[in-house]
Amino acid sequence: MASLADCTSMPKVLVRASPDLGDSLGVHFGLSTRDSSGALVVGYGYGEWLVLDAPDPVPDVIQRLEATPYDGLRSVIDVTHGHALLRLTGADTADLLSRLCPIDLSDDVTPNGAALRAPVGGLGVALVRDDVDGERSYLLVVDRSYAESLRDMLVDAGHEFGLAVAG
Amino acid sequence: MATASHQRQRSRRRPGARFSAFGLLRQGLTRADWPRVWRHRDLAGSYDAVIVGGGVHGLATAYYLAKNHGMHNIAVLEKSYLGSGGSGRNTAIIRSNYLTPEGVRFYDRSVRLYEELACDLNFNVMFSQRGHLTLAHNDSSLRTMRWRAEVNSLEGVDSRVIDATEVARLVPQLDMSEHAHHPILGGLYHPPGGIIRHDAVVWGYARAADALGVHLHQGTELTGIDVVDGAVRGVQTNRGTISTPVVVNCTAGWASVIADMAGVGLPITTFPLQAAVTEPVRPFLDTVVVSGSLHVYVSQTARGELVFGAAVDPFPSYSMRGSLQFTESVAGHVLELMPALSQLRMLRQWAGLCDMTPDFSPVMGITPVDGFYVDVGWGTYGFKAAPVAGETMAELIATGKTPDMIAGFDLARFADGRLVGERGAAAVGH
Amino acid sequence: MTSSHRLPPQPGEVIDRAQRFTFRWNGRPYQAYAGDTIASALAASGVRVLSRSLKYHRPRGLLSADFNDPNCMVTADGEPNVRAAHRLVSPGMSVSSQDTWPSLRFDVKAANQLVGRFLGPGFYYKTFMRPQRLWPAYDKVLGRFSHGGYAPTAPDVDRYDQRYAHPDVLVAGGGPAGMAAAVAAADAGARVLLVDEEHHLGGHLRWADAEGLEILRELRAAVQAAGIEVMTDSVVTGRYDGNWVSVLQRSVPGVRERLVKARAKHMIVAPGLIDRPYVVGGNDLPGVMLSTAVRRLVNLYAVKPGERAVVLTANTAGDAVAADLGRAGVDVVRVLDARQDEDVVRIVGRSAVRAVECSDGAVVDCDLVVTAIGWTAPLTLATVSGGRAEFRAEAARFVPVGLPDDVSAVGGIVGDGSTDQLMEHATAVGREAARRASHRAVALAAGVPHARVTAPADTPAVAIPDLRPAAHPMLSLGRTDGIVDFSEDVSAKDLKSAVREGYDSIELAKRYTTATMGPSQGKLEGVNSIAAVAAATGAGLAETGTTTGRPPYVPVSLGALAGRSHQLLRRSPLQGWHDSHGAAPLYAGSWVRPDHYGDPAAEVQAVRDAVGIIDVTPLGKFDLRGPDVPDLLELLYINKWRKLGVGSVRYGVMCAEDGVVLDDGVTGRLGPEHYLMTTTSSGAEATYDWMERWLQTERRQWRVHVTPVTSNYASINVAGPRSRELLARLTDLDLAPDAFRYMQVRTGAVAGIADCVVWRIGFTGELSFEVHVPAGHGLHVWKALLATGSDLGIRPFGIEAQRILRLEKGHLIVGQDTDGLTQAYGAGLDWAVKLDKPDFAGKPELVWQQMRDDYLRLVGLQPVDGAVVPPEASQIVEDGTRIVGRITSSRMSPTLGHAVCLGLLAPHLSSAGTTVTVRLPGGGSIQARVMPELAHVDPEGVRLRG
Amino acid sequence: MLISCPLCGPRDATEFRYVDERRQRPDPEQASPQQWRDYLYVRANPSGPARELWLHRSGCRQYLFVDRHTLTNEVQTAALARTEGTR
Ligand SMILES: Cc1cc2nc3c(=O)[nH]c(=O)nc-3n(C[C@H](O)[C@H](O)[C@H](O)COP(=O)(O)OP(=O)(O)OC[C@H]3O[C@@H](n4cnc5c(N)ncnc54)[C@H](O)[C@@H]3O)c2cc1C
Ligand SMILES: NC(=O)c1ccc[n+]([C@@H]2O[C@H](COP(=O)([O-])OP(=O)(O)OC[C@H]3O[C@@H](n4cnc5c(N)ncnc54)[C@H](O)[C@@H]3O)[C@@H](O)[C@H]2O)c1
Ligand SMILES: Cc1cc2nc3c(=O)[nH]c(=O)nc-3n(C[C@H](O)[C@H](O)[C@H](O)COP(=O)(O)O)c2cc1C
Ligand SMILES: [Zn+2]
Repeated sequence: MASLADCTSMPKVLVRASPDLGDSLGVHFGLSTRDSSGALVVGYGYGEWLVLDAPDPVPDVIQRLEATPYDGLRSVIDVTHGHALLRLTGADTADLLSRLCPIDLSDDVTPNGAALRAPVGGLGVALVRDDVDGERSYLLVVDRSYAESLRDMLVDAGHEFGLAVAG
Repeated sequence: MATASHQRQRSRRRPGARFSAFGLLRQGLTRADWPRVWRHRDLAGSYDAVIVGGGVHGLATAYYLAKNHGMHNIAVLEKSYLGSGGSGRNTAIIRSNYLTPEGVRFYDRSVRLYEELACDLNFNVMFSQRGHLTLAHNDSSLRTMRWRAEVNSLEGVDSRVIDATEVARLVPQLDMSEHAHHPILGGLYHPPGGIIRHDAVVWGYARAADALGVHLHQGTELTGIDVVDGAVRGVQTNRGTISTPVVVNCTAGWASVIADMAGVGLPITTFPLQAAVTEPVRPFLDTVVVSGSLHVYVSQTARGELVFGAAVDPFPSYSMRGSLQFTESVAGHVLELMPALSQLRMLRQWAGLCDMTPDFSPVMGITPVDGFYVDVGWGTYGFKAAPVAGETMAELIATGKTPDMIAGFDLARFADGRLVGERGAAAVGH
Repeated sequence: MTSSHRLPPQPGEVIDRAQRFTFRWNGRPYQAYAGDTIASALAASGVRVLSRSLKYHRPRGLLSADFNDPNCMVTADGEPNVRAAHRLVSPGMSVSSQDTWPSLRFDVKAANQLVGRFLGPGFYYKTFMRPQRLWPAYDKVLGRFSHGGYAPTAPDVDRYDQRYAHPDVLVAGGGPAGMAAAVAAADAGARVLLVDEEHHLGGHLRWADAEGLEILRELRAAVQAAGIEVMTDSVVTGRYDGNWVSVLQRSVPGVRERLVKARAKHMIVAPGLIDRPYVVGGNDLPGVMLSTAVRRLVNLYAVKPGERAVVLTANTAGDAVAADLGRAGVDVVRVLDARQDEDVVRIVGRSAVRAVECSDGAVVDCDLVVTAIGWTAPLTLATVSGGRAEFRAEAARFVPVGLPDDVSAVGGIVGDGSTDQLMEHATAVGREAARRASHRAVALAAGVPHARVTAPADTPAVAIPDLRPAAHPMLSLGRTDGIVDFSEDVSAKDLKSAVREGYDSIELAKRYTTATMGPSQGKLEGVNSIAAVAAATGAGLAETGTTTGRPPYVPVSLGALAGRSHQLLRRSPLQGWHDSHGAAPLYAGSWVRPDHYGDPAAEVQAVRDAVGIIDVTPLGKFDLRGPDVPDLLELLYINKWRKLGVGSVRYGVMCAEDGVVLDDGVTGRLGPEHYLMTTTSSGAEATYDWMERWLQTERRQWRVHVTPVTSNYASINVAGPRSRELLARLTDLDLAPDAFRYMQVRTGAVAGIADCVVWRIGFTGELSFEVHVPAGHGLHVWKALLATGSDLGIRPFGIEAQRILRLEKGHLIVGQDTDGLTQAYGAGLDWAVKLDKPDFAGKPELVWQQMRDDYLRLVGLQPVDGAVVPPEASQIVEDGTRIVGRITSSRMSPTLGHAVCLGLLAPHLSSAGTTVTVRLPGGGSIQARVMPELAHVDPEGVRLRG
Repeated sequence: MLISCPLCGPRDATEFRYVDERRQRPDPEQASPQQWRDYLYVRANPSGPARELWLHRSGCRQYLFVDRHTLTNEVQTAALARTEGTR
C-alpha cells in the first residue's frame, strides 16, 4: 500500500549561509529536523537549508539564523512557487522508489530524517525521509516545471503497489 | 631479410595469389591454401619511416607511401593485432555530407577512393552505398541540414533535405507520429553514404602494403621517441630500437601518449565511444539512420545484425570496458525511433577510443619536432577518412609539401585561432 | 500430434502432467505439458529438426537443450529468435522455424552445401570486385546469408521495467555451489540476491540421482529459510565498473522483462560448467547431443531422446548419461570411452544421425550420439570483472584468475570435487563474501551523512578450502573435420585455413571466420575455436588465449534495456491553458511551449498594433545576492555593470573563454545587493554551471549567492503600443513613461498578486513589460490580462510570432544567428565589448579579434525582391560557387510586407548597401542588400522607448 | 564507476558531469596568444592518473576536484573545489 499526495502549496524557504551555521540551525546537509515552530528544516546543500512548512510569520529557524552572529553572506529566499512537493507514504514506498531512484533506501543507509539530492526517474529531486506516525514516508521536492513528469512516473511505478493518488 | 624478400618474390609470382572469382574456383577445386595476406618480419635496425599504429590510417599511409611515392623501406608498428584500435571496432559509416567546404571536399575525395578501393587493393571491402539518412526532430536541426545540403551540393556532393513522407518511404519502421517526443520533421538524405566491412579495409591495405614491401610488425609497441636538436632520430620499442628520421603518429585514441614521447602537446582528449550489435534478423533496414538529437544511429549489416552507435562517453578514459548506461540509452533511443523493435536482443557491446579535438576536425601534418608527423584527431569519424588521409599524409612525407587538401587541418591552427567548424556535422553522425 | 516419446514420470521432472494443452509448430498442432519448453514438447513428439544452419542450410536439432543451444532459434507468437529450449511453451502458442524456404524439411538454400568448398572463410573478400558496377547486386545477394527471424513490425504491447537493487552479495548462478554460497552469506548477515537463468534453482542437481535430489531439496529449503531474494528465469548479464551488476529478470507478473540494476557490494559468480561439443565430421546432425542435453530431456522433461544411442565419454557425466539412457529404455549400443583411447571418427547421416564410425573401425547404426568430452567454464562474468582466463592444461579448461576483491567465484567454474566439496568451498566463499560486503557497506556509507551503518567486528578473513579442476583429457578436435561454431557454420578447417592465410591470432581468426560472433558468443564454441587456431599455429591453447568477453552474458531485449519510456518535459504553469486554446506545441530543449495559436502573422500584427502576451516562463532566471554580484557580472558579461543602479536593467552578452558568444539576457538590480538575471531558455542550465564554476573554483572569495529561480515565476511578456494601458488597469505601479522608463524594473502587485517583478524591456521592438509572477498565480494573471485587454485587441502570441518580431527588430538569437565559432565582434556586438575592463571571460580572444578583420559578420539583409524569403541556411556565394556567408534568420515581415533576414557575411561584403547573391536551395539565386542596421523595423528604437 | 562526493557520499558517475582537466587559467592581461590557446585547447590527456574537475550535477551541485585513473576509472580522491586548499 502506498499513497501519493501533492503538497506543492506548502511554504518553502531557502536559506543560504556558511555551512558552519549548521550547528546553530541544528541540522547539517543530509539530515532534516523539525524546529520548535514545527517547520521541517532540511539540510539541502552546501550552506543551504530548505525550510518546509514554515509557519507565518517567521519560523524559529530563521529567527535563529538572524540571531547568530556571523559576518558572512546570508540569504533567505522564498521558493514556495519554484518547487513542487509530493509526499509518498506507505510501507512499500522504498520498493516503489527503487523503480526510479538509484539510492539505497534501506533503513540503515537512509533512515528517517535523511535528506538527499539524487536522480529520480532522471530528474534532480530532493528526497527527505519524513515518516508519519511511524509509517514510512518520503517528501520529494522537484523543480515545479517537472511536477507533472515526476507525478506521472510515480503513478506509473506505483501501479503494482496499488498507489492511491490524493489531490 | 633474405628469406623475407624471397617470400615476397614467391608470393608475388604465385598463381592464385590474386583474388577473383576464378581464383576462388580454382582454390576450391584444388583445395590448396591461399597465400598469406601478410608476413611476419624481423625488426630492421633502420627504416626510412616508422609509422606508429596499425589501424587503417597507419596502413593506408604506408600503402600510399609505397605505391605512390616508391618508399618501400618503411615499418608499421602495432602494439596488438592489426586493426585492434578504432579501425577494428567502428561502426563503419562512410559519408561526405559534412558542413564546411574544406571538410566536404576532403571526405568526398575519400568516398571516391573507397568506391575504387576493392579493385585497387584486390580485396573486396564490401562498400555498401545504401544511403545515409540523418533525421531532423526540430527546426534548428532542419536548418543545419539545409546548410549542409547547400554546402554539399555546391561541392558536388549528393545530399538533400527530404520531408517526412520521403523519410517514411525510405525507412518504414520509423515512428512518424506527430505526438512523438522527438517528432520526425524531415531529414538529410545522402545517397552515396553507406557502410563498409571495416576489417576488410584494414586487411586489404595491410595485404597490399605488405606486397609492396612494407614491414608490418604486430605485437610491437612504441615506448619512446628519440628527439635530438628538435629532430627525430629513432624510436624505441618493446622489440628493440630503430633508427629513423620520420615518425608518423597514427594512433588515434593514444595520440597524446605518443606525442608526449616527442614532447609535443596536442589539442586532443581521449573519450571512449561505444557500440553494440543485436542478434541477426532478416534484412529490413537498408539505410543508415542517424538521429543527432537522440544521439543514436542504426544500420543493418549484411549479416543481419543491427549495429548501434551513439555519441562519445561523457568523460575521458582509456578504458574500453563499456557501460550499462550506454546500452540503456541507446536502446531507449532506438525504440523511440522504431518502437516495434523492442523484442530484438542486444548481443554484444564494446568500446573504442576516440581522439576528440575542439573543432571536430583532424590534426594532420607537421609538428614543431622535425620528422614527427601527426595524423590524429580522428574522433568518431576517422574511418571514412583513411584513404584520403593516407594519400595526403604520404604526399606530405614524401615531398615535404603539405597538400592543399589538408592545409587547414594543421596543428598550428589552434595556436593561431583558426578552428574548423565541423561540430554541427560530426558530433553524432560519424 | 501426440507425445510419442514421453517417458513415465521421472523423479526430478518439472512438467505438470495435470495441465496438458496444444500449441502450433509450423502450423500444425502439438501437445505439451505445463513446464515444457518449446523444444522439450517438440522432442516429446519426435520432432528432431528445429532449424537450418546459416551458410549451408543443413538441418539442425537439439544440441545443448538450454538457452545457449545454437540450433533452436524459432519465432514464437511473432517474436523472433526465441530460444526453443529455454522458453516455456504456453497454450495456443504459435511457433515456427526461421529462415527456411519453402519449408524446414525442404530448404532450397541447402544447395549451398554443394558449393561449400568454394564458400571458404572470407570467400566474399576475394570476389565480386569486378565489374564494380555490379557490386550493389552482389551486396543484395550477400544479404541473403543473414540468419534469424523477421523483426516485428507492429508496436510491442508488453510492458518492460527496470529497478535498482542494493544487495550485499549477489550470486550469479543457482546450482549447488551458488545456493550454498548464498545461504552462507545470508547466514552471515548479508542481504543476498540469488539469480539463476533456468526456471528452477538447482543447476545440475536437478538431474542428479536420488541422493543429489535430496541435497537439492535441502538446499532449496535452506535458501528459503535464509530469506534470500531469489530470481529464477533471470540472468546476470553484466558487471561494470564499481560492481554495477545488470540482471535480466523474466517471468515477472505483468511485465515481459525487467532490468535490475544492482550495486552489489560483492558478487559471486557461480555459472557452473558448459558441456563442450566434440568437433568431428557430422557433429551437427540432428541426433548428436551433449550429455547435459540428454540428461535434461530425460530427467526434467521425461522425454526419450532416441532409440539407439552411442555415447562418447571422457568423464563421469558420460557415465551418468549412459545410465540415464538405460533407465529411459534407450538402447545404448556402444559406449566409447575417450579415457581408454576410444573415439568417434565420424558421424554419418543426411538429415539425422544414422551411424557412427568408431576408432576401432566399427560402424554402429544409431539415431542418437551423446558426447561428454569435457567442460568449458563460462568466464565472461569473471573476465568483464577484470579477471583473466588461465588455461589449465591438465584439466583441459580455462579457469578465472585475478578477480578483483569484490568478486569471487565458486563451483564448477573454479574446480571439481564431490558435491560436498563444492558446497564446502562455496560456503566458505559465501561467508567471506558477506564479511567483505559488510566492510564495503561501511566504506560506502562512510561518506553518506545520514547513513547509520556500523562497522562489523573485525573478523579475520575466512579460510577458503582449495578447489581445483580435476585432471581431464583434452578433447576438442576429432579425427575428421566438424563444426566448431554451429550458429555461424564455421568448421575447424575453416579456422585452420584462415590461420594459414595469415589471420593467425585468435582475434583475427575470429573476425575473419566470424567464429564465436553468433548468439552464444563462445560459450559452446570458444574453446574449440582456440583449439583450431592453436592446431594451425602450432602454439598451445594457453599461448593462443581467448577472445575478449563482453557483456551481455546472454542477449538482452532492447525493451528491457530501455525500460519504461518517460517523457521528461518541463511545463510552464500556463501550458495547460495553451493546450486548451489551440496552441501548437513546440518542443524546445526540455520545454514544451506554444509555437503559435493558429495564425502567427495575426499575432505579430496584434503586437505591432495593439497588445499581445506571450508566456516566456522558460527564460532562465537567477536570483543573485551579495556584495560581489557586480564583480561577477563584470566577469561574465562582455559589457559593463558596475554603474547599474537599483531599479534598472541592462542587456548583456556572455562569451566563453575562446571569445565565442555563449548566451545573452537581461539582468536587473532589484536592491543594493540583489539582482535578477535572465538567460536564454536553452542556455539556462549551462549558464548556471558556468557561474557556479567561477564562484566555486576561480573566485572562491567572492560573496555571492546564485539561486536558480526559473520556475519560481510564470513570466509573461506584455508587448505592444497598448501594453501600458493594459497593465495600468491591473497594477498600482506608476507606469508613466517618465516614472517607469525603458530598461527599468519595479516590484509590486499585478492583478492582485504581490511580489511580481516587472521590467520594461523590448525583445519584440515594441513598448513592452515583462511580468514575472509567482508561479502558482501565473494563470490568474494571464487570464486577468486577457480579460482586461479584450477591448484593446489583445491576443496571446507564440514563439513563431516572437521570432518574427525580434527579427524585424534585428535582435540576434544565440546559436541561430551565431555558431560555434562566432566571437563577439562577428555577432555585431562591437558596441557591447568593453576591452577596458581588467578581466572578463574571453577577453584575450576579443582583444585579438578586434585587431583582425577576417571573420564573418552578422548583418541585416533584405532581398531585392521582397516577395522571396530565402530559407534559413541559404548560402551566400561569390563567383558562382564560393561560399562567403549564409542567411541565419529569415521571415516575411508582416509589418513591412517584405522579406527580412539576418546573415553572416564575409567582411568585404558586409558594409551597408552591398548587394550579394543568395543561392536558393533547389537551384536559382536572388540578390539581397546589406542593410545599415540589424533592425529592419524601427531602427531608432522609438517604439520601445514610447 | 563510483565517485565519492565529499558531501553526498559515493554515487554513480552518471550523476556527475565531467568538466575538464584541472588547470590554471593564465593571467588574461599577460598571456601570449600561444599561452592562452594552450589553455583553451591543449590537454595533457594522460593515460593513467589524471587531475580533473567534475560537477555533482544531480546531487549537491558542487564542483569537485577529482583524482582518477583513466585506465581503470578508479577514483582516488574527490574534494570540494571551493574549499580545497583553504582548510
Ligand atoms: C565505436 C566506434 C564507432 C566508430 N564509428 C565510425 C564510423 O561509423 N565512421 C567513421 O568514419 N569512423 C568511426 N569511428 C572512428 C574510427 O574508428 C577511427 O577514427 C579510426 O578507426 C582511426 O583509425 P586509426 O588508424 O587512426 O586509429 P586506430 O585504428 O585506433 O589505430 C591506432 C593503433 O595504434 C596502436 N597503438 C597505440 N599505441 C601504440 C604504441 N605505443 N605502439 C604501437 N602501436 C600503438 C593501437 O593498438 C591501434 O591499433 C568510430 C570509432 C569507434 C570507437
Ligand atoms: N553438469 C553436470 O551434469 C555435472 C555433474 C556432476 C558434477 N558437476 C559439477 O558440479 C559443478 C557444480 O555445480 P555449480 O553449482 O558450479 O554449477 P551448476 O551447473 O550446477 O549450476 C550453475 C547454474 O548457474 C546458472 N547460470 C549460469 N550463468 C548464469 C548467469 N549469468 N546468470 C544466472 N544464472 C546463471 C545456470 O543456469 C545453472 O543453473 C558443475 O559445474 C560440475 O563441475 C556437474
Ligand atoms: C560493424 C561491426 C559489427 C559487429 N558484429 C558483431 C557480431 O555480429 N557478433 C559479435 O560477436 N561481435 C560483433 N562485433 C563486435 C566485435 O566482436 C568486437 O566486440 C569488436 O570488434 C571490439 O573488439 P573487442 O570486443 O575484442 O574489444 C561487431 C563489430 C563491428 C565493428
Ligand atoms: Zn554531492
